[in-house]
Amino acid sequence: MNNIQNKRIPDDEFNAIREEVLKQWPTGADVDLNEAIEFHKALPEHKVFSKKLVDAKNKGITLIQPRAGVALINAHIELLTYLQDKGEADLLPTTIDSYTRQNRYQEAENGIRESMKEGRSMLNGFPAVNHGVSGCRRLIEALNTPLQVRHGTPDARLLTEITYAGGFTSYEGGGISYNLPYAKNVPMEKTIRDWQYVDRLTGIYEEHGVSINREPYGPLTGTLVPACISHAVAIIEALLAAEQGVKNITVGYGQCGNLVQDVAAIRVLEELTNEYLEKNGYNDVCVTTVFHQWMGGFPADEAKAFGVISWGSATAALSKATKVIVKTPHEAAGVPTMEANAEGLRCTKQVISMLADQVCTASNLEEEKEMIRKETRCIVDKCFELGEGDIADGTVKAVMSGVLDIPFAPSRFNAGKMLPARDNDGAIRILEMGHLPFTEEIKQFHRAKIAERAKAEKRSASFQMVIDDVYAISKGRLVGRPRT
Amino acid sequence: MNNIQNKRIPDDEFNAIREEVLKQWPTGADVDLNEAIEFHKALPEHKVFSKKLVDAKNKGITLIQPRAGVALINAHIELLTYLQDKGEADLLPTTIDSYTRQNRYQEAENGIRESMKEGRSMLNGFPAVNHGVSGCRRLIEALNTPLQVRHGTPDARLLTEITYAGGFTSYEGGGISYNLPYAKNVPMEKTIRDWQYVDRLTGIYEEHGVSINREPYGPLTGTLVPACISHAVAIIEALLAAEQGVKNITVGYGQCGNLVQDVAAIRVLEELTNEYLEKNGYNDVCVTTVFHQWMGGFPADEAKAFGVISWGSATAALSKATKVIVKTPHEAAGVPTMEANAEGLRCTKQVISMLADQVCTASNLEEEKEMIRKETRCIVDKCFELGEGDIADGTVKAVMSGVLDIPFAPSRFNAGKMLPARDNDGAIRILEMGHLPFTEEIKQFHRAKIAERAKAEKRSASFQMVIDDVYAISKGRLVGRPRT
Amino acid sequence: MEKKTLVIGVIGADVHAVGNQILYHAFTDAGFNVINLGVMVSQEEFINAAIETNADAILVSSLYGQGELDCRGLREKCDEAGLEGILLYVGGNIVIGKQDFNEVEKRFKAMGFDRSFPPGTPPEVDIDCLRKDLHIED
Amino acid sequence: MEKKTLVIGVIGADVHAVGNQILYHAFTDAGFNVINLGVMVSQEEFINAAIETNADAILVSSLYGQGELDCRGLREKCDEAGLEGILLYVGGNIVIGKQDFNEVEKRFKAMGFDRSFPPGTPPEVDIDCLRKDLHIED
Ligand code: B12
Ligand code: B12
Repeated sequence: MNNIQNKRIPDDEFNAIREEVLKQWPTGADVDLNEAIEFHKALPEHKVFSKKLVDAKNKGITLIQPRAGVALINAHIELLTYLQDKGEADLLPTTIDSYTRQNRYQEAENGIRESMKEGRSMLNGFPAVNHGVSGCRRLIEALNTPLQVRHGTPDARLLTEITYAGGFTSYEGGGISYNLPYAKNVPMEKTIRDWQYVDRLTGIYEEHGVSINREPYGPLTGTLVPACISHAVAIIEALLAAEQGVKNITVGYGQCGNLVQDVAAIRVLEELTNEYLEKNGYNDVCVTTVFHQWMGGFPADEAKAFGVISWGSATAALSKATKVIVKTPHEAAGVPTMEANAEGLRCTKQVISMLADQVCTASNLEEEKEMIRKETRCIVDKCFELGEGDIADGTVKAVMSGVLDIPFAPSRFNAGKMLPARDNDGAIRILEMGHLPFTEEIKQFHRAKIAERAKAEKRSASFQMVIDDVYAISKGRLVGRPRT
Repeated sequence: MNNIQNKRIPDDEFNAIREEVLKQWPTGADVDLNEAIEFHKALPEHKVFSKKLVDAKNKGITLIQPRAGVALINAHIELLTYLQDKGEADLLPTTIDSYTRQNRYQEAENGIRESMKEGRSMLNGFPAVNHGVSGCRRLIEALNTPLQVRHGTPDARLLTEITYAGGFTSYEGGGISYNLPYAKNVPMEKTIRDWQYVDRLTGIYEEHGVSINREPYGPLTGTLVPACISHAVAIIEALLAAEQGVKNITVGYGQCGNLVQDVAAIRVLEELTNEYLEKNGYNDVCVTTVFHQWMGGFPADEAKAFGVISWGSATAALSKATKVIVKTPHEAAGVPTMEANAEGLRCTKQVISMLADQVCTASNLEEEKEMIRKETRCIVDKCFELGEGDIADGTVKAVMSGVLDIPFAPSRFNAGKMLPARDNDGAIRILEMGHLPFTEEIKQFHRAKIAERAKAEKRSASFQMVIDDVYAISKGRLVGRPRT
Repeated sequence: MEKKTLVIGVIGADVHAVGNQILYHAFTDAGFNVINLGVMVSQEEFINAAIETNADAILVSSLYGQGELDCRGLREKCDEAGLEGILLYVGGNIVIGKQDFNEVEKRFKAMGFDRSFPPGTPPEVDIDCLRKDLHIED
Repeated sequence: MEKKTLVIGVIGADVHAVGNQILYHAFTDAGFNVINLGVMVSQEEFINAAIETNADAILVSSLYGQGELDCRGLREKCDEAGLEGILLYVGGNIVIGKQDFNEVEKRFKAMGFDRSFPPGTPPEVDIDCLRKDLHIED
């Protein structure tokens, strides 16, 4: 059975599902759509994510945003206030805990209780469903900065209902990006359908004059993901969202570390997303970009971590991304203290501001852009082809056949046949093509790049190269050279 | 009287001065040139600065070096050992205290005594003259990394004698760069002559098979110094050194903050230094480069300081400088603890290594290089002209007439007529030409660049712009935009 | 000599797959027989796999911070299932935030783990400990 | 109202000229009569200039870390020279290293400085204090 389609969910169908969704946990009963829309309309402009993004896009500046979430409401408010005031954050998150992400609300409840008992957060995020609409509103009221929900939830329908009604004005995730990197056993049809619900709900708010920002999750597994893969996912999720009526979309990409490749990636990401949206008849979507500082393993040393954070900031500024998601000097160790989190932000702010007036124009930039364009088009067009014109259906088939293949993804539905590795300049290339639908020209390009590195390192290309690259940044390098 | 010439000091004249110099402080009596040469020859390769630099140059890598110095020998050894082992420093310094720099050895002695009494360093550096040859040797013996003397001393003759005999293998400074930014009342003839002595002594070691590295001090006042000014100084000091027999020279430049300008500057610096050396018949000098992380005012916040440090590291790596001098997160506050110093180093190491395999090829790089070439040639050639072919004599006249003019220099011999300011992309340009011997074309270029910024900021170009630029980085920006 | 059998996996609702895949590779290379349960593994799955394969050790990974909740009771359940004394390791980022690891180690020791490993421990270290605890000669 | 006169300069063997030039500019702009002695100023030079110009305050800068040694005895010398009670400020990076500024302030208070200013104090703050201490109305 594979009867999924990229079609707007009809109202009656949506309402029927909605009734079930709101019953998944008692707090669902408090969601009142009309009242929520009024609440959003009454929000001052500086608390609205989409407005701040559009403004930044127009001014050509890069906003900064942390990740953060703890179990209890007061502690979470304290944390976010600190990041806003002492971290100079332009945008705020609310990271959701891992039980909520798996819809294990009972365990989340348990975590809340344990956290109260132990006097420290025993959850790795904010259990928004358990805290309910009124809990969320307390956050919105306490802060002077727009808030976004950041998570990793395959079935996020109830979470969306509650956080939207709670006043959040931006929402991360998507049917591919919050499945393959974040789940093990969830079929693609299911997450695409559940995320169509999220997008449709966003569309309903939009139709009532409340523009909530939606952000497909760019970095996927954060581990050596080639731009063409995450770009394909971002574009597809943008198309799926637009079909449900979403009008404000931020597409994302996780830093690879090679400056030219990263700048090329962000520029092409915005360009191609617009191109595919328009080609498919979605002409009134505002597209912005988000650059994620290095998402793979970090060095344990904090001074070195600052180096990694800064290089991500520099690249974000030079790529002119609309916003950058910031790491902290505690990254390798664990969830950061609020002080460490604010340090990552301030370090980022300094670099971003120093580079605000500079542009990157490398001689091979156009070449790199063209390569990412071609690769991404190969994948997205193949997805359309597999779905006989329907991108939802095509995506399910593409994942199944390894046309869309995410390195190191935990999902058993992911092919895992493609293997990435860095080339001799540190750009991420593809060592093992798997079933990527590339032209012979593209394949040759990748093989040549990897061969060049293998030659320089006097070894043959193998999985050992991939392992060395996985560890490299945490050990202080970009390219995982053979140990000597 | 202006009878200085760029001519090798004759042996008898040198020896006569030498006798006087060694009498300036009792520790001078312990200097024995022949014994010192034997000591140097017995040093293992990994303790020799010039060898490590040549090796790095051949490999195309960038070495990292801190600044550090405290009053007492044991504490200084502890400090340097920490920077070597925990800071991963490739090269080590010994920063000399400010009394010694002014030849006030009695006050330095006093500072040593006070430091012992208070149990903390009351001097801002290591008083090498007072500690004498044996004190220096204790450092060389204790460490496994080459050591350099870093200071800011107009008359450094005794300091050189003692530290060379003490086993130091590299020496910073020069007759212009250690006068104008570091003194108030010392005539240029005097420092050029005193530094000819230093260079001649270096030449004598060289003739005996001991190659000591000499490094003209690149950043000058560290405050908005245009590349053409510091390049002219570096080239002239390289020529003066080469005439006295120096064969291993590192020319330096302080980061301005605009990536393209900084990369252009380092590349042109090496190229032009070689060009002028060869044109003047010095064909066997090995030239390497040093990039100084931002030398002006730093942000007080440590996280922001890490951002500034990292951006300097990134630029150093992309410019392929042979070494980079590292700042610390304590920069704005005071002399760093050894921990903070090591943090700056590790942060730098991470960024340098991540970028080791990348190159910068901006579209306007060649343009920027050509501009720096032209400007620098205007100045250096004018110096030759003023000296009727003699660069020593010409330099004295050039300073007097404002042809060589260093912004914010404390010396009363410095013209101080030239005013630098940033353009709209953050590159350092010239707002007030003073008596710089530029062609009309170059002047036009600068005026246009400044006018572009003035227009963008809706204000006219004035000293206020310079002040805003002086503060900018410490306040989290590169360009000092008008406060709003 | 006979190969020793290890059961490895990432406990709870944790999906961090990279370290797990690399550990599988490293332990296999080092000559162990490795049963890899992947991510999102429950205590029951660990125990059943260990019984079925007659394993010598269970190596629990937890990266996402909620490991302290997820690991409670595992030793007791092992005992109940007849796996008395089986070697139990835990590693990764096993608690939330940057905590003093001596303290953390004590808490996990009290929960019955023979050894716990701080963030970023390289596979060589794990393998050395396994060799020692399982009395494997070189 | 008559302009108040300030003597400013950088004490000791210190050559940090940038802040000094900017302070000169800022104090002049703010309506003071400023005698700028530049860098490398001895205690005697400060005192002589203050006597000659009948100054209302001496503002000592020290950036290079050795200020604590350089400033010792300045108040006493002022008293001896007949400048009893003259307003004495010190600012910049007046000690070596990052130290608790409350402690530092106490040490300089004990040395007779009316106020001391931590690293990076903006001129606006200095000017406010001067206005207050010299009883200047807006
Ligand atoms: C990549 C990454 C992700 C990817 C994972 C992709 C995937 N599916 O695999 C994505 C982006 C999806 C992700 C998601 C999340 N992550 Co994450 N993630 C990381 C990151 C950056 C690197 C992990 C990694 O791959 N390292 C490389 C591998 C090779 O090393 P390793 O995993 O540490 O494993 C090695 C050793 O630890 C050891 N080891 C591991 N297990 C065991 C067991 C034994 C017995 C032994 C002996 C040794 C051992 O050997 C391994 C091989 O060398 C880390 C931080 C870091 N380390 O820099 C954070 C980190 C683990 N993540 C964290 C968190 C909180 C999350 C999220 C909850 C929040 C979020 N950001 O969305 C979700 C969790 C989702 C879920 N339900 O699990 C936290 C955990 C916090 C804590 N413990 O206090 C970390 C530490 C980041 C942080 N500082 O906040 N993450
Ligand atoms: C530029 C600079 C230099 C330049 C100076 C060029 C020149 N001739 O002017 C160079 C490179 C030559 C240099 C040399 C040295 N420097 Co220096 N330098 C700096 C740096 C980076 C910036 C200083 C600056 O210009 N700031 C901008 C101006 C506008 O601000 P400011 O000077 O702080 O002044 C403002 C305020 O402090 C205040 N203020 C100042 N004085 C007073 C007085 C009163 C009464 C009041 C109310 C206010 C006030 O108002 C000013 C205007 O806003 C600082 C560190 C930093 N701040 O980031 C180190 C720093 C001052 N230098 C330092 C040192 C040690 C040295 C050297 C000894 C060592 C070396 N590196 O070679 C030599 C000293 C030589 C000597 N004999 O003096 C240390 C001092 C350490 C300490 N106190 O513990 C610092 C703090 C760096 C560090 N962390 O190690 N330096």
